[in-house]
Amino acid sequence: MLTDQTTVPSSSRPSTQAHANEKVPLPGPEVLVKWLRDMKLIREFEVRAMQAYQNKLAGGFLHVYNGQEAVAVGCLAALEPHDPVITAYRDHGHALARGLDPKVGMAELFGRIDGCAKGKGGSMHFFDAPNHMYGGHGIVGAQTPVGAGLAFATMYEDEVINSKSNSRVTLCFLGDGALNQGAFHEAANLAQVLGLPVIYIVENNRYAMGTAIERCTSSAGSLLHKAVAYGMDAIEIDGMDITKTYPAMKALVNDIRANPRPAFVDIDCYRFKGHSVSDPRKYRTHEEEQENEANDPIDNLAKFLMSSGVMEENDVKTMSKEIRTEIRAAVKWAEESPPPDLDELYHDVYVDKWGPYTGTSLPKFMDESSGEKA
Amino acid sequence: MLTDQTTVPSSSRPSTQAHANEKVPLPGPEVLVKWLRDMKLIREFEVRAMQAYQNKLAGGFLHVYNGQEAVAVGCLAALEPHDPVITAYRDHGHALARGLDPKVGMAELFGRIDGCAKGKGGSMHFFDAPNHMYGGHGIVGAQTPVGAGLAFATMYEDEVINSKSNSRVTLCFLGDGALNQGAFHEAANLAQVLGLPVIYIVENNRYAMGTAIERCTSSAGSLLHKAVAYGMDAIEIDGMDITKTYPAMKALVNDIRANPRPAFVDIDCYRFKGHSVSDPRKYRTHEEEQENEANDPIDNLAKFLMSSGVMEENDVKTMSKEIRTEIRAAVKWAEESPPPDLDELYHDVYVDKWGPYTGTSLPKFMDESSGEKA
Amino acid sequence: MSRTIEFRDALREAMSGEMREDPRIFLIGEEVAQYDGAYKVSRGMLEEFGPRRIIDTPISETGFAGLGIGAAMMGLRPIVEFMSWSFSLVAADQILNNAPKMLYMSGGQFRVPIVFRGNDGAGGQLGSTHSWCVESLYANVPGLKMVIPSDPYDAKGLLTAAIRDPDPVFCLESERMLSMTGEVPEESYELPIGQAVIRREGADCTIVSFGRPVHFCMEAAEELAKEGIDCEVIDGRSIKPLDIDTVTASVRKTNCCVVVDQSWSFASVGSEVAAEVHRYCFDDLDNHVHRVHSDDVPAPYAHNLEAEMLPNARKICEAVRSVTYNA
Amino acid sequence: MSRTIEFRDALREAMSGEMREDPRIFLIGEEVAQYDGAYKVSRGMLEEFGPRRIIDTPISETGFAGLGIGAAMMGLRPIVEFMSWSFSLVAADQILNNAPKMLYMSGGQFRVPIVFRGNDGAGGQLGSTHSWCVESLYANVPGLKMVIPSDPYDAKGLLTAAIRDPDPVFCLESERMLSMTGEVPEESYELPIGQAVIRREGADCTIVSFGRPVHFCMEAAEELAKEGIDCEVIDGRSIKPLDIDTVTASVRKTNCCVVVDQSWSFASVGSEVAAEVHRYCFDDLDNHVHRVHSDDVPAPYAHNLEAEMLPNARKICEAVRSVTYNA
Ligand SMILES: Cc1ncc(C[n+]2csc(CCOP(=O)(O)OP(=O)(O)O)c2C)c(N)n1
Ligand SMILES: Cc1ncc(C[n+]2csc(CCOP(=O)(O)OP(=O)(O)O)c2C)c(N)n1
Ligand SMILES: [Mg+2]
Ligand SMILES: [Mg+2]
Repeated sequence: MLTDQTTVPSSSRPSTQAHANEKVPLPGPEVLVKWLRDMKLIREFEVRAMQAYQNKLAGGFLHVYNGQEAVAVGCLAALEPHDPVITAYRDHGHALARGLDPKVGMAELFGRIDGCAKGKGGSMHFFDAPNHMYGGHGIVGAQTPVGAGLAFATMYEDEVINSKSNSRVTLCFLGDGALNQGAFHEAANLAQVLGLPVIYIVENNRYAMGTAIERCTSSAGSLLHKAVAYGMDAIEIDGMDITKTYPAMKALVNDIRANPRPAFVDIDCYRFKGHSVSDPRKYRTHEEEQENEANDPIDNLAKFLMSSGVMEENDVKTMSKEIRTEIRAAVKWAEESPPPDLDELYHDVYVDKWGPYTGTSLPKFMDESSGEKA
Repeated sequence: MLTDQTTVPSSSRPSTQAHANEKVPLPGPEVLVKWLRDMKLIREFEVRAMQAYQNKLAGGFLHVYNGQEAVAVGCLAALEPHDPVITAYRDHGHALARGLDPKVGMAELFGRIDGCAKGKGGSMHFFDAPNHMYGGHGIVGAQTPVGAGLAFATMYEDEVINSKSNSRVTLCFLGDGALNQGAFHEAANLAQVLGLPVIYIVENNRYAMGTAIERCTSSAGSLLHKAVAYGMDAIEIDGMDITKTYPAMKALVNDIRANPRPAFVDIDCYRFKGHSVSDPRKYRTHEEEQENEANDPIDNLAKFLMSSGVMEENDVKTMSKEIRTEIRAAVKWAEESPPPDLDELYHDVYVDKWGPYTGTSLPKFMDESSGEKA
Repeated sequence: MSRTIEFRDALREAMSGEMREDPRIFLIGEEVAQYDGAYKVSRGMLEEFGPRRIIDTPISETGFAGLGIGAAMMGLRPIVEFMSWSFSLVAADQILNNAPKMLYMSGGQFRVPIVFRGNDGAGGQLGSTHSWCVESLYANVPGLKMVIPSDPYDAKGLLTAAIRDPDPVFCLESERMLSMTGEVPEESYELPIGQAVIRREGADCTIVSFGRPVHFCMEAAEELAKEGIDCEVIDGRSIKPLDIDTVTASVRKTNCCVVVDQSWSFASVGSEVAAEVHRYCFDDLDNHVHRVHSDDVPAPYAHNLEAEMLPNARKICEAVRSVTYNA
Repeated sequence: MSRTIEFRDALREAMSGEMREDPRIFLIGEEVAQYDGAYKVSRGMLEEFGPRRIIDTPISETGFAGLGIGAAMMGLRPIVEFMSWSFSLVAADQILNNAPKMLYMSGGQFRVPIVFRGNDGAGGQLGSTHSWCVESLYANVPGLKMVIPSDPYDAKGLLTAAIRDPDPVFCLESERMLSMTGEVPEESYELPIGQAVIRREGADCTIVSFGRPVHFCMEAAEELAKEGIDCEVIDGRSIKPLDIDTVTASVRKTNCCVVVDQSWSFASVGSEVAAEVHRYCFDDLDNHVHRVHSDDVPAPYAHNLEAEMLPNARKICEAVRSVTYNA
């Protein structure tokens, strides 16, 4: 008769693992130092963002990235500047790692006109076209088909329009909880059927809001089976030690760029803070949190750099100071940025100005020259 | 570096197979003869339905089951009468095998008041409460979460309300194309997380409309990986030879009844006719069709019964004649059944009568005693 | 005996009260059990009813909405919580195609006595994906009923009625009102689905609204009273069926009507009310029905833009002044 | 040079014509390539444009609608075919949350120039799951545009405009009209989105409709002419933006208005038109605007029930007689 054990050994892991890595060396010291700086900057940005949130400078939901910084920094370091990136609502880290100016991000959190989305998007919806950052998406899983579309477009532009060979790789980040949205499965199958160069990176921080992954995501021991279901290449990566994250991601990105097809990454990490600022975290023990906080990706890299003599303790302190100053300046700059003009309500609904809806007449398209459209 | 081969050998099949069967014997000759009768009845029902459709007696879409009869008859033979069954729009075979009176089914196709849904459902929406047949669903994949709900209810009634142990197993049929709807994946994960006694039976007839399975459904060699992704037990079953279909299904149903949990079946079959009556079938060769028609599940069982001396060629002929007479009578009966009274429009919208919408007043709830509701 | 409790507690009392009486009722949704509900609506229910009846789910709205529908077809009485109605769009096919049509498609064989409930409307700078008012989107569909309580008393009474109803009922709550307090009887009671209530009597202008904006209408009415405009404020309580009779009776008295609907204007509950009031009261009206809606734009994040987009007392006052101008 | 072709051919000419001019345009959907389209709308396009631009998909509406949106954000111009709009409900989040709001949420950074198209409305005894009129459901949402051609000429002109438009456009076609023939110019042309057309001039009553029911209105107008009632028939062509000005100008002349909308009545395009006509023409109207809709029930399968449920010339005549009765 059938039994779970005989069928799917709960320890089983598809044979994917072994072949994962072309050995990619770590980059030179200056790059490693920049990574440390990038991670510290994300951390500091969000610490200040949480303060601002408490002080009602920012509103809505605030989901911070503390503990997962090595994922965004390590993965995006494996990209070329023109590679598209898309993620969910826990997006500050990705946007900053991708090159968003912290003060512009802070202004977005404050709902100011100088924000990366003119204050219209907010924390969950960071968009940054110049850095090929395609959001910032609030609906769980909804970015995964869109991510397939970004990859489709890179391939289509290169191969169909410019008839050269594919040059870009798309990274689509999602949470472990998003694996339970149908959208992801439709996207994964489509990506495989169409052979799209998109890497689905599951930031497996072990919780979907208050629900531990074991309680909501069934799988035969390994999440990699979710990809094997589509015949998709899949690997596991350590997301808490960027010296492991980067080489594995870089090898994968190189491979996908050379042989366009989708891939799946189960990247192990931990969310230090609550799901959002309002989360009391009753669903996990203090011990568990301390244990994981002891494995802070920022400290890990700092220790590595000091032990390998690249930095002195003092250099790290100085770096922290500089960053604190930079972010404090960003907060000040954001506070001084004005809120959007009320007229902004009616811009960007459509490419042409729309509205306003006055309650006594339907909205209409308006000329930018303020008169109604001919 | 990663390559498809190294990662997921295209021939790979999860270790599920081996352990599939408690050896279930075939039932006695009278049951086998009944199976033959049931399959022939389904075939004859649909042959006449197609004629009626050409003669405009039936409308809408007509999806026939020719070639897949052993699946419905073989799988449902493994059930107890009170086990719930649900399927997609290619549903005549399931409904009839479950016990629906052919003349009532025919009346539904003709849109008559004596139909199993009062003529309101049509071919795609066969419902039959007395036989625990929960439809007949037109939206691809949409029945799969509902199927999980049926299993949830059986378990909840038995265990929570009546505090006895679970007694029922739910069968939820779907097409191979439905594997690409997110709904199925959400349902599968939920069923596994909640341990629901539902068996998802993929009627793998190798085509979704005009699209061959290789063109639209990616998987690492075997569809069973779709289930392994959820740690779900999964087996492959031959759906063209009922003497193989039944024992395998019966063993699985027994196991699931004893140890409530979901399971997945990839059942191999072939759709002899087009997707619907209007399909020219340009997407496959005549040779392919002939080859498969040579493996007709009805002939297979007839041959088996004759070779094993249970039936003579003449018995089979007689049976066919009887069935032809029965179905001809069903057509006549259905033709004589009146179309629904126009007042039926406003029944079953809500439990209380609703409407009519007269264009000069909003619909309202009405008393069955025809006046408006107090 | 009644006492003052929060809106969220009133919702819980409705669910817990009915669950004690009827073992067929269960609650399913994201974070409803161990987390006590993302907004603490189900606080304590896991302890009382246990994990078989208070069920946490994966983030699979299509999955658990459909599961609820199947369970309801078998005679159970599921309460399905959407953390927000904004997340119900991924389950649109199940809630709009299956739940409200199963009875009809099956020729009356399978009832779907299910409640879908959760937060509807702007929650406060949640941005465009998280601020849906689904009433105008979903109320178009026959086979479903829709209630939208505006205070704790109605929350308990309407949700109780929804749970006891044999048809699918959508219950639209508001994150912004969950902490609002009010007098609520301890014992259970039902408010009939499809019946509006007059919140304030008045002679000069009828203001019709649903859910949270009812409070803006009351504010506006106070303001306008000072100007000598005496408003009658009607809380629809239900959107489908719509109690048009209570509205038209009032309009025949006041000869003026303003409808306040927090959803977008186009093909909305507000346009329905306006169209129907004109139909029934064409000869009674001194002026066309005026409408107040959210601006016809996606919900912005910025505090000032969101505030400007939503209906408020100021906009309602302007509409009432305008509709009563030459009355 | 224009000649007589079918509605489906007109749709294909719009797509093929634009695809020849603009390599960024591609067509994606179920059975659009090798099968020539479930309804043969894309017949021959695979041969002309090849499998990189005419793309068959799995049955994954959320997947390929979302894929189209991502591609559009990168500057491509996808045409996404839904075999039927009835199957778009499973993709509701992508088409209502992502496509129409991306430009706004990104503060103007990412345009989504995409066309979603497919069959809308009753196809003929397809039953409740397959007979959706989505116009009233979806038109509520800002950020999208919606066109609904009623003949081959409009089909080519409106779809061409939709493909060239920088915003998301929903194009609602009708299976029942695909074989309808009409005069269509060979060269490509655009019909402006948001502009209605007067199909028949008349002095006594304005009839406004959209899509297939426009033909029932014309029938009714002929019938009514015999009775001496001279109807002006307006084909909206677009639902969003709605060309209310053409309608109100006509009503100021006729002083009577009937709106014919094939979708359900509640919170519908019909209620929007009625509400707006009352707003702008309150003093011109001799009677309240009458509405003709599908009955407020799920679409039944039985031939006689479906025929009774849908709008038709008989119902339109009754409405016009009633609205003009004491005019
Ligand atoms: C469709 C949908 N359902 C529910 C939510 C509410 N919600 C927001 S985040 C979240 C948990 C997501 O967990 P995970 O995917 O693991 O991402 P993480 O928060 O851990 O980064 C939920 C349930 C939503 N935004 N969208
Ligand atoms: C969501 C949705 N998309 C598309 C359709 C149209 N459609 C009906 S059946 C079908 C093919 C289904 O193939 P499969 O699941 O293999 O079932 P089979 O027809 O082979 O029994 C399609 C695309 C639909 N009914 N629902
Ligand atoms: Mg997580
Ligand atoms: Mg198939």
